[in-house]
Amino acid sequence: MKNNFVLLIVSAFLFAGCGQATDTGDESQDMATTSFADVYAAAEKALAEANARRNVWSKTEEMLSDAKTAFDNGDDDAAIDLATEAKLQAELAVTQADFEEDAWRSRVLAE
Amino acid sequence: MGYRVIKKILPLSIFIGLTFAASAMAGPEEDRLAIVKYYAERFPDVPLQEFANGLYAFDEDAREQWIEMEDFPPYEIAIEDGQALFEAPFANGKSYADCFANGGIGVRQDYPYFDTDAGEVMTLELMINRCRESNGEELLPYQIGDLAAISAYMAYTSRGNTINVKVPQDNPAAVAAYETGKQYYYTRRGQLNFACISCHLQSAGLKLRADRLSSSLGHATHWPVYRSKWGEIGTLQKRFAECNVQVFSKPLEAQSIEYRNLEYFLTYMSNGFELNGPATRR
Amino acid sequence: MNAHRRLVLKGMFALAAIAAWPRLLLAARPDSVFQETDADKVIADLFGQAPTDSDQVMMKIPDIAENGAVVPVTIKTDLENVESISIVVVNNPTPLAASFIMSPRSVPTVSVRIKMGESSQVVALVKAGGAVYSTTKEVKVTIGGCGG
Amino acid sequence: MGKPIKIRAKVKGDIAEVKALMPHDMESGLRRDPDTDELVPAHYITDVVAEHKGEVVMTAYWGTAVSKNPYVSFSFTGAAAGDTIKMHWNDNKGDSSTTEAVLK
Repeated sequence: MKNNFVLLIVSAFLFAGCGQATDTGDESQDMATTSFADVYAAAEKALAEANARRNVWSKTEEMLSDAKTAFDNGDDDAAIDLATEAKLQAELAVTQADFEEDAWRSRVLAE
Repeated sequence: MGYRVIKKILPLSIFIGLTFAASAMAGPEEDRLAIVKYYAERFPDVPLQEFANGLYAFDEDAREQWIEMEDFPPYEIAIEDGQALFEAPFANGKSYADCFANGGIGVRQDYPYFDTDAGEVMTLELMINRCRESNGEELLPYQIGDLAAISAYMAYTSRGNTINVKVPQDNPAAVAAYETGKQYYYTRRGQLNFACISCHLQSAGLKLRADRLSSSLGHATHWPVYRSKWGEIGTLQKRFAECNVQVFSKPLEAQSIEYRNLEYFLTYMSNGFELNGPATRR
Repeated sequence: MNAHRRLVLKGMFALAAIAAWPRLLLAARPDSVFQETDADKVIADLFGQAPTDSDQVMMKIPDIAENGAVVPVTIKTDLENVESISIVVVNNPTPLAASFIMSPRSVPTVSVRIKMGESSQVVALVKAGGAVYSTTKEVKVTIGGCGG
Repeated sequence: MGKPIKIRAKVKGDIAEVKALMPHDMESGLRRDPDTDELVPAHYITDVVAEHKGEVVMTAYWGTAVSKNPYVSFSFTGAAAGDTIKMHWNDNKGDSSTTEAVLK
């Protein structure tokens, strides 16, 4: 469980660092059929959940607002890319909060 | 884009291990003693009260610079401003002295405390604003400025007093608030997946890039603080927010229930220490 | 009421003090040298002569500055007839940080806290008996003091 | 009017050691406002003068590289406890401050 979570976090970073990777393979087909509005709405939903859990990563909201700006400027690819990342971050934050619900206890210092 | 830079730091967050045995059920005093013991064993050459001086307990070069700052510290301006603000009467003729025990002089060691009627933890900064509110004055921002200056003056009048935060064991709500604060302290959060303990317990005394990390023990003794980085005096909860940002976690609101509970736990861990605020930090 | 009157009185004293201030001295600040961006030129313009390295100029400054915004410096000298003590931070945008003009009654020691934008050599310069002496130290800065 | 200077002055023998803290922003002109991202105009103390018994005992000329809320310490001879020291600064915007303190 612990290792899975770390992997999840690592993969998130890899994903965040390789935005261009979404241009190839299966994901590009997904992208083509996904509208910005859908991704944006999903990201907002995930973000609301993370906010409710009081665990939002600090760049997620900025990323989502950058997505909106990119969309308004007509840069749909960047907009979808950013909104997807924001959604993933928000989901990871929720996963992190879920995981930490019990995990923190294992770290408590005891005599 | 700025938010991609932090990938480089990630391995560290994984690298800092989860090394401590589980015992989340112990009471506040057991928790405190466990932390005291941990530091005493890990830093046998550091006298206990020295942990109140944060990173300067571990770093000789930084300590020398800090001592030079403390020789004529910039927070003296805040103490003076704070005293003037503290003593100035409200529009209704009353003053802060009417809101606090002992006229507000030398009382910081008793904060935060659990208010049984309200069912919440009350911090000194919160009570400063509650005092204003009950006297028909506008609320002040919690992180910097006038409220931090008033807090600095009140801390100054409390120097040398022993921190004495109480978690009444016969009050389940108080114990629960303490436990929630403790949970926050041990919970990993943010994009870097750090808990408070990642830096200030597990890595205390070590360097994170160029920064020497301070210890959990004695962390609540010296607030508010004039940080050179801020160029002004700020409250403990300003630092909480900054710590959150440093691990890429969105900060909570100052004086939110979570931060108050965190301050309750953290200050309890400093019980027995002498207050030495305000202080300067890098 | 009382406090207010005290404040007014204080203000009056302050005004009187300003009026009585010796204006002459203020005209002597080397304004153009403070704008100069090249450290060698700063020293040349300030003194019109090259400094001599001297262990009689003592400078206490950290090897690693905790924060470039606040770097404590103390300069002392055993030299006699000291006219001035100056601090030059070579890599700062404008290297001349401060010049202290000594009086016949001065003990030649000064402390001040300075800003350093990045790691740099810091030069302490003492003008004494018409000649210029210096000592130089390298200071590492991890948090710069100019931007943030 | 700038804020008063905080002065601490002690006499040992006939030497006075003076330490002073001057509340002042000391804006270098290179700092950007975090909200607007615009450069904050330079605003800094340009000169400091200390006077004892009608004589100037120290003059400091400063640039933008002196830290916020400047601290300075200096010493002079011919002092006795109970004497008055007067300190004064001017800044680049024409603001100034004068404070007197008693040597201890």
